Amino acid sequence: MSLASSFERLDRRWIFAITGVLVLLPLLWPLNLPLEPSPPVRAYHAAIAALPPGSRVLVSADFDPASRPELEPMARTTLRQLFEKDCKVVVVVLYQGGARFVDEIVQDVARERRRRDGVDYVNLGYKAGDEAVMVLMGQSIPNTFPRDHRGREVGTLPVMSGVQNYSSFALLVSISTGYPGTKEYVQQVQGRFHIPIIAGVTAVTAPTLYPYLQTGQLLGMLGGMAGAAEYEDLRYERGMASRGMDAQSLAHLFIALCIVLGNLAQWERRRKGTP
Amino acid sequence: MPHVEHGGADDGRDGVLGRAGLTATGLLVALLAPPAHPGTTAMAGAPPIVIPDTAARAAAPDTTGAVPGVPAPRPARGLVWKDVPDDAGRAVDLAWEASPDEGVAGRVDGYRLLRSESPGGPWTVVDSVAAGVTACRDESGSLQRDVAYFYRVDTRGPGGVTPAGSVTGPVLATSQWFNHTRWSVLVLTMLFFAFVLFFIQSAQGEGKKPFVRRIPGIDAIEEAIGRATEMGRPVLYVPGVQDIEDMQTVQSLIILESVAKTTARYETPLKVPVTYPIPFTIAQEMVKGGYLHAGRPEQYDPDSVTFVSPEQFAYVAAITGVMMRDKPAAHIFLGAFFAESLLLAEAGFESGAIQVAGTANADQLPFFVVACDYTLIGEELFAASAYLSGEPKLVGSLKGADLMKIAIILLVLAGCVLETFGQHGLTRWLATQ
Amino acid sequence: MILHPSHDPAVWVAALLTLCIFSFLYRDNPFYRFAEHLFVGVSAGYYIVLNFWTVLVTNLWDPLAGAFDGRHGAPFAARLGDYRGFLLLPALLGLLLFSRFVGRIAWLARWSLAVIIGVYAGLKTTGFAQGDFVAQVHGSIQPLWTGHWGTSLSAWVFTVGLVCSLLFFYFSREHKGALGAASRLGVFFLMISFGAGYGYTVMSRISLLIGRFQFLLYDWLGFR
Amino acid sequence: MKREIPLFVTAAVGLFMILSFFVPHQVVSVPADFLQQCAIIVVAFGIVLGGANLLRVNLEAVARRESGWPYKLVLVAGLIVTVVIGLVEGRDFQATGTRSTWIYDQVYSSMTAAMFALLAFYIASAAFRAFRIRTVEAALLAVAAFLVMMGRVPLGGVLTAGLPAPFRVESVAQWIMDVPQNAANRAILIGAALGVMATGLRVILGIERSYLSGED
Repeated sequence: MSLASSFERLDRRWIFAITGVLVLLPLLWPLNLPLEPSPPVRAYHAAIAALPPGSRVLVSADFDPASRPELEPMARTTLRQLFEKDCKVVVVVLYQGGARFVDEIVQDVARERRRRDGVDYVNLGYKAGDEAVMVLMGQSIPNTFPRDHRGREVGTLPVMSGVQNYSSFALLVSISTGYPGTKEYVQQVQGRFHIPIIAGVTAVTAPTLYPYLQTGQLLGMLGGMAGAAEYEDLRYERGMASRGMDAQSLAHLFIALCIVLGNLAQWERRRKGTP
Repeated sequence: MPHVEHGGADDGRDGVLGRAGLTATGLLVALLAPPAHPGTTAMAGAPPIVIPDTAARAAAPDTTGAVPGVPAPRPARGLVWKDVPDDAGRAVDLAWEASPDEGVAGRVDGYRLLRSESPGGPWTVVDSVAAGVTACRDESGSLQRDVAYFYRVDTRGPGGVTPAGSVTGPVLATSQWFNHTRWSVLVLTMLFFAFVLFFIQSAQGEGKKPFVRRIPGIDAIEEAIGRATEMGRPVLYVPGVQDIEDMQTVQSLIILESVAKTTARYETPLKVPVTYPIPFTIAQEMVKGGYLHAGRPEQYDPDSVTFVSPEQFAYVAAITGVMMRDKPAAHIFLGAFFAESLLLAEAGFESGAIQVAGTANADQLPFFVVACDYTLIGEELFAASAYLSGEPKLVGSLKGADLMKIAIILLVLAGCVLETFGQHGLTRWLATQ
Repeated sequence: MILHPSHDPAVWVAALLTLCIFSFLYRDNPFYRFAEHLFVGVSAGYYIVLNFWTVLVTNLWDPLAGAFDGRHGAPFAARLGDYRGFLLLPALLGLLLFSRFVGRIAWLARWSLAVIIGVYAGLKTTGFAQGDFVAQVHGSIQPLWTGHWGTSLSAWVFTVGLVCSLLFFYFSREHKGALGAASRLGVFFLMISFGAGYGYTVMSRISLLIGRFQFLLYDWLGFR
Repeated sequence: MKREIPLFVTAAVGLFMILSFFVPHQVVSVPADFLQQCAIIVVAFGIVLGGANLLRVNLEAVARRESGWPYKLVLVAGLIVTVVIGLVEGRDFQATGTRSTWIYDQVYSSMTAAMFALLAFYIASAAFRAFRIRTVEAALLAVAAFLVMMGRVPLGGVLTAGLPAPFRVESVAQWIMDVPQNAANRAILIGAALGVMATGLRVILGIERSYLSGED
């Protein structure tokens, strides 16, 4: 039996095992490969950097723990950059199952940057209804979210004073994993209320958002863990995303190898005339 | 239960129906009555009527709390207003000329915009902006439609606050009946709808099945059911992971009826696990209907459609369970899919079944394409029901979409040529807000 | 390598449940099935609680209670965003959904269904019309000569790719002759796009695994 | 009656929502806003209905001692415990330190993340098997996947660092994403949008009424 045909018959659990090991090892012993921020990432960073200090920013964090490794570093770095610019940050969550998790991230970064809940930032929490909520926020955010994540009336919070709808904000940051997410914000909000939007998304959704990036419907975008790592690099941080990128490199190399080996196996079989 | 002040019901904010409120009769009146001030829209762009401020106190700078020794800034001038177009009368745009002191460092901090219902006050601050900004939009919740307001801009600085020498008004925020930035959407949508309705009408008139090109993925569905029959194993049909509000789910449930008809004809068992309660009940009806149309109502098994869970991965786990225990010979995945697409397709591949998938979620198509035997790409999913049933209403809308695609291609090509020669009219018309 | 396993029982629960799920990679087994069923139950329960407190109480019960307590104006004096007594309508529609459980009046649920479907069909139709249809057509219009060879070539490739891929979705004629050639070229573009999509997604998927491993290594085993 | 009224309601509501996209006037925008508020609330009721349905199906299975019923008991217990704790803990059930938070963090999040992580293994095994170059189409699929995958990680950049900038793998990957990928994706988007709009129109006009099927 040749090498190639033994590949052909390979139990796929071997592939599972190799994948696991290749991801595990660089987490234990990092390689520190260099990063080069791509234009959409630079545009994302620049969109926040260009805000006048003290601007109000709406962050829609629409993800749950399932997309944590990609989106949590983005959310953290974004909040850090916003807080650094003294922005007033209002966070909303439209993705089921994300409210509690997002709150943890927001509180953690706020504590680290010494920002006061209700004064410098607020998490309005989760609201079901997808696009309908997005459009409702265009009428009135206090009416859509009468209370924040902790159950406080939003009218009593200093950070919410003067907040009406999207036009109260200088920028919308949509960090999303799927539906509802960035795509829906572009469809329902960017068009109707013309607020500039930047997005941090998983690597899966990123390709479908490229058209919006090209048309300017999105000003900047972080795609997947690489986007998050490049963003961290621009901010001179070395967070979870940067640390994960070595494992990414090896796993990518292995999967690319899988494509090549799979084809080798096939060619050999064909050469021998077996179908 | 503590009482909740829902959105400031008592703080004097006014809703969009004006002061009438939305009582049951009020709603009726508001719906039927003409706008309170017909024709005021025309005033929106008119030159501002500037009324000299009669209140003497407004003319002198207020130096309370000012830094001693720093003179109060000179006032801003020339405040003009414009009703914000394409809205429900909830906003006004204002612009003014900067204070001549802006050039002097440390003299001007910013501006404060005040509003009143009469030229003499009392004034309420509606917004404040930093120095350098000379325009703002008042869309505070207290702004009421079709009420005459007066605006004043104050210049703030370390030396005190200087009101403008005059006030601007009356200012009216009016609502409009059409959003002019959406002409292109209206025209193209109506054109498309007209195509669809026309073809539905004419397809129903002809009485014969109009031509639809062969779609290999759909032919494969019947082939797969046939193979399952030969092997004496069931067929698994997965209608996606979204609720009924997603049009792909609607589409998938329509296709399910045709699939059920075929399995009934072949006398092959069908398994349909469903995520949400509403599609679950509809799926039951569709399968029952399919068996009825095939003339085999007695074969319908009420347990063939099962409700699983709205949690996407819990749903996948249940389906992989069906794949392992019942070993269906054909897997049909049609509808809206997300990350679970690869789990389904790979687990399904391992079981050796023929797999046919289809979704309009472009980001999941790659996984179906590599792991399934046939994949319906995007619009093919919507074409499937027309292709399978040949019903005039479905084929009609397919033909309408086809004509629209030709129109789109011509539009894009024409647009590209115009852009190449520096003509931007079409592009501008297509831009929407 | 120094390990400091966590002393927090909560971390242990999370880690063991993670391993139960991973055991599926070997094959289906009782640990996996236990975790899977627990997961279905807990997630359904969590969604119910979440929707109860954040929507049914906050957006329905609170405003209704405020409307009828007699202290804050007439029950039906609604305004934009604050519909007071009118919220009885969605409450009724919501309750009608449960008529599904009572065979004889199950058809009442259709009324609620009719409202949901109407709202979402309307929103989706205009949302897609603007965002995916007009805006995409608008975005596809670009000058075919930019004064620079590289970008002009890209513009041509893009336009040809778009037109041919659209022709692939043309169903009214058999794909033969010129249409056949164009739609085959369209298929090539679609295949490149799927390949690219797959390659791009690998990162997402690996990221998820990295995240879990980071949890197991750093949080559970305390690897430093 | 049982079918006509819902059909009329769908048509009226659907057309009204379409109208509200074009008409900003309060006569349209306020009722449209109210309808969306209604949809949000009814959808929330639907989620509760789904939970009730799940409970019923599984309790029946336990009662009938169907195969695997002990697992279904785990499901039922998980559901009931989560709901009861969440309701007892009240509005602040998501505050730090509550039992609901514990369940969410340790049970729900860890299992969602683990389920999702299974995909990393599957994407490798699918790549090994699926990218067999048999036709031109398959070749394009495999090559595009290969290039984009390598272009997305620092390692790819390191391996092609010697080439001129436009030919480095990250530039090529970006070009694939921006041009051919974008073109085909846009065609899919436009086609699917037409499909959604046509289905929406048929639903609103009552030409498509399958969602109302069922006994009367």
